[in-house]
Amino acid sequence: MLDKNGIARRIAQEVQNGQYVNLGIGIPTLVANHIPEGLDVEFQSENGILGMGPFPIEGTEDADLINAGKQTITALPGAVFFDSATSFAMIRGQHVQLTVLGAMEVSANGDIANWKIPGKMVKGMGGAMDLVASAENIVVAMMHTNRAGESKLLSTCSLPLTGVGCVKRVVTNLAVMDIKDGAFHLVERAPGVTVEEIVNATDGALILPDLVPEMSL
Amino acid sequence: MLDKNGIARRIAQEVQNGQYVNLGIGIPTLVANHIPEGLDVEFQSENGILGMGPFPIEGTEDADLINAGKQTITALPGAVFFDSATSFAMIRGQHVQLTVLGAMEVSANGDIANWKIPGKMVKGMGGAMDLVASAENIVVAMMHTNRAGESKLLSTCSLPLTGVGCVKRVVTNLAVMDIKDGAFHLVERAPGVTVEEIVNATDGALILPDLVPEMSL
Amino acid sequence: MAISKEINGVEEACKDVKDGMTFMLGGFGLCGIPENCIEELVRLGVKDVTCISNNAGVDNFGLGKLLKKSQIRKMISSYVGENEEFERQMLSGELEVDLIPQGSLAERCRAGGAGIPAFYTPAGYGTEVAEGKEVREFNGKPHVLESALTADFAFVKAWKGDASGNLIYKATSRNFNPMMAMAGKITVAEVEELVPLGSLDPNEIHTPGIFVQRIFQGKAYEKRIEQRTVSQNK
Amino acid sequence: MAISKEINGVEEACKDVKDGMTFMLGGFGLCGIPENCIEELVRLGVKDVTCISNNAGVDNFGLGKLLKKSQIRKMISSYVGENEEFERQMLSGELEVDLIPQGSLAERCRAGGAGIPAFYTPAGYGTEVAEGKEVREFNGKPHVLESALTADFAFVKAWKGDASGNLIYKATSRNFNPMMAMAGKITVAEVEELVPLGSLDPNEIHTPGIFVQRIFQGKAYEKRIEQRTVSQNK
Repeated sequence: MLDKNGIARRIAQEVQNGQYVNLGIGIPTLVANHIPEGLDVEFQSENGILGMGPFPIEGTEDADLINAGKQTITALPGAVFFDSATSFAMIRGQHVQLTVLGAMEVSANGDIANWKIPGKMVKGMGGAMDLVASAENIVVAMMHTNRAGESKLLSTCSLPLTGVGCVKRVVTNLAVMDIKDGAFHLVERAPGVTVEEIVNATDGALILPDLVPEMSL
Repeated sequence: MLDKNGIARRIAQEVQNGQYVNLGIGIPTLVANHIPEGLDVEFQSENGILGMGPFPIEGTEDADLINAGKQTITALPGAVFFDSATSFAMIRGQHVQLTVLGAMEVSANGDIANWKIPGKMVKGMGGAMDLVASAENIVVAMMHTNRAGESKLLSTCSLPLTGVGCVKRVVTNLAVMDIKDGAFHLVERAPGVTVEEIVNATDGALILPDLVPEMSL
Repeated sequence: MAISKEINGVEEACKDVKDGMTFMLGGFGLCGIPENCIEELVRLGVKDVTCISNNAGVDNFGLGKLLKKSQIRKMISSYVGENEEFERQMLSGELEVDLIPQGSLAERCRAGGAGIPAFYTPAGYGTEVAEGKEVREFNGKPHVLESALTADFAFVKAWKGDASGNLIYKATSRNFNPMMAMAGKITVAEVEELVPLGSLDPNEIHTPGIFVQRIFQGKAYEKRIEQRTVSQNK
Repeated sequence: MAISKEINGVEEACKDVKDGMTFMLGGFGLCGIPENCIEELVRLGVKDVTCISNNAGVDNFGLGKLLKKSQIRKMISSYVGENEEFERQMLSGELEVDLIPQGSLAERCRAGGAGIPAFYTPAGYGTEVAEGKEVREFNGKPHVLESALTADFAFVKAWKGDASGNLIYKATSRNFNPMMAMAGKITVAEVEELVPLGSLDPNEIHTPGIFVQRIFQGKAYEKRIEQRTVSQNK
């Protein structure tokens, strides 16, 4: 079973040379720490930076330089700042090639819910609705089940949607799943996790291949 | 009767303190030469400058610094350069308060034609269609009649339109006319020009006031 | 020759704000917010206002201050997750809230400033955000019709500015400020540094002065950091 | 870490252009046009192309060179008044021409790059430009629905650029270049000066490198002036 950093490490394998990548808040942010040396990748943060670098050395934080999670960051050589309209022009115009974001629920037809629990919690969608409606390549990073132990991979989302039919791949603490033809397709299992555990933790339709390789991390 | 510079001088009286002004090619360009000292006015050129100054001193021309008429220009202190989308955001968003442009025909209901003579001449509309569709305050600068001696102030335009019902005021070599309620309203006559001459040179419905003052230039 | 927008300070900048008006406020989180203008709006006690702002500040800073004094009737935002008082007012029904996708918010402000009354975007299709809105397919993909936003006042914060209202923002404090500057009937710019006319390079200006009606040099910027994150010194 | 777009030169930049493609070309008149790329398109003899460009060059320079060799099947422009060969080809029917308002052209390119399939504008309402297009009233004023433009290749010209594809334009040579850079499936940027990565101030960049796929330092810029106008030395 993977921890959050493990999920991030597995997702880092999805990143290809030459890609512009948008990482959401939470587990997705950790993906940046696991990009292999020598891979040319630039991180976009939708509040207005391309070429985002690591957190600043203590004492050099700049209140004017943050990411979409409101964390202080740095800018790498070749970085560029821009306004929010230009930022979403990049996203909506599909210039950002890979989007990684968290979710509360994902359905077997690729719907995603991650912004609202009616009557309980409403933080807002931020840029997530633009990201999922636009990106060609969306990877969801999340735990396979919620705190109550219920599956977050469902046949239909119960929470208000963020986007419809958009998620292509889900990486959880238990498995890598592809979504196509209205079903989850098990691709890999996390180290030490059995297919049975994954089946038990998945509510939506699940297609099992003959052989399910363990992730190599 | 006014010459082109006279028309420009009269139009300069329309310009108010604190206005952003777009001047078209031809007579309108000359208006800049007649703005009274002490009036704070900035000229916008739709190819991407605000704060346009006079032509450069010989030897200092810069091929990268032109106006919409492709003439070499200068930039005044406080000037700013921008792209064409931003330029037309200023125009379409009604941030430019006064537009002066030339015309081949103007009708008594405020239609204007200035971009095409079917089968004979097609230069294109450039920014004129955006300007006339957007500006609150449009002044047309033109000769009262064409080279064949025919009136350019008509009941209906015969040429393809640039915009409908948009022209508020016309300044010609003979007169200042306002357009409202489907008619030209004579406001002033050019020095030495009689009301009869203006009536004879105007094809569209023309309303005459009891007294027609001569322009003071 | 240049048109001057320079005024004496924040009191003159906000002198004619009125109850019930719609305001736009630049900033992302607490980054790039018009601190001086917000303080003045709190001091003036203007109420029943609609605020268009990506976020709603935190409990004791930024728009949170207006919220605490119940001056805001309606918020139009994309993300409000940092503010408990906000959540309380919203869930209790005291505060009307319109949550819209961040990219649509940015583009709707730009559209308002650019004279584009409406445009189509894929964002929000199939979600409650699209309810009651026209949906049309382009290139085989459904899109939602979104309308322009404008405001009685837009309050923006820049790094440098001149008397003409030309503005330059620093780093990611730019965010929503340029589009909101375009969309205000009256746009008030507060800047950290008001520089002499002609000292800004005309190639480097982010907001052309034509979009700004009032400008002044702000005071005592706190520039609070919401998530101070650091790397270990190597 | 930064993604490099640097290539060897104009030949590599244009190596995969094909007959029948759609090109966008930046520039206003002869100001800010991609001179090197135009020369290469002439040399390659690519034909039946559609060119989206505000103007069509002059008889012996800029796009006029492609026109003269009859390489262009269709022009999408706003103003073509400086070119006799253009007028001849258009009136004889050899050249298909789509003239559209300059602001709509700029916004349609931006929309193409920004994933906005269509938007409403007042420009052209009641004229032949609006024929066959949807008209809708907003705020009591009729608007025309205009669609996004994209291109197989966008050729843009900047003043300075870096290997990441970040671009800075000089003065009014910016014009259509930034929007076309956004709207090209492959965007080729030729620059007067290719500077080392990290030497451009990230606050001052006009076109973020994400919009650019290929960049090279151009050669032998003529930068012709169409209307050399001067003031008398005082």
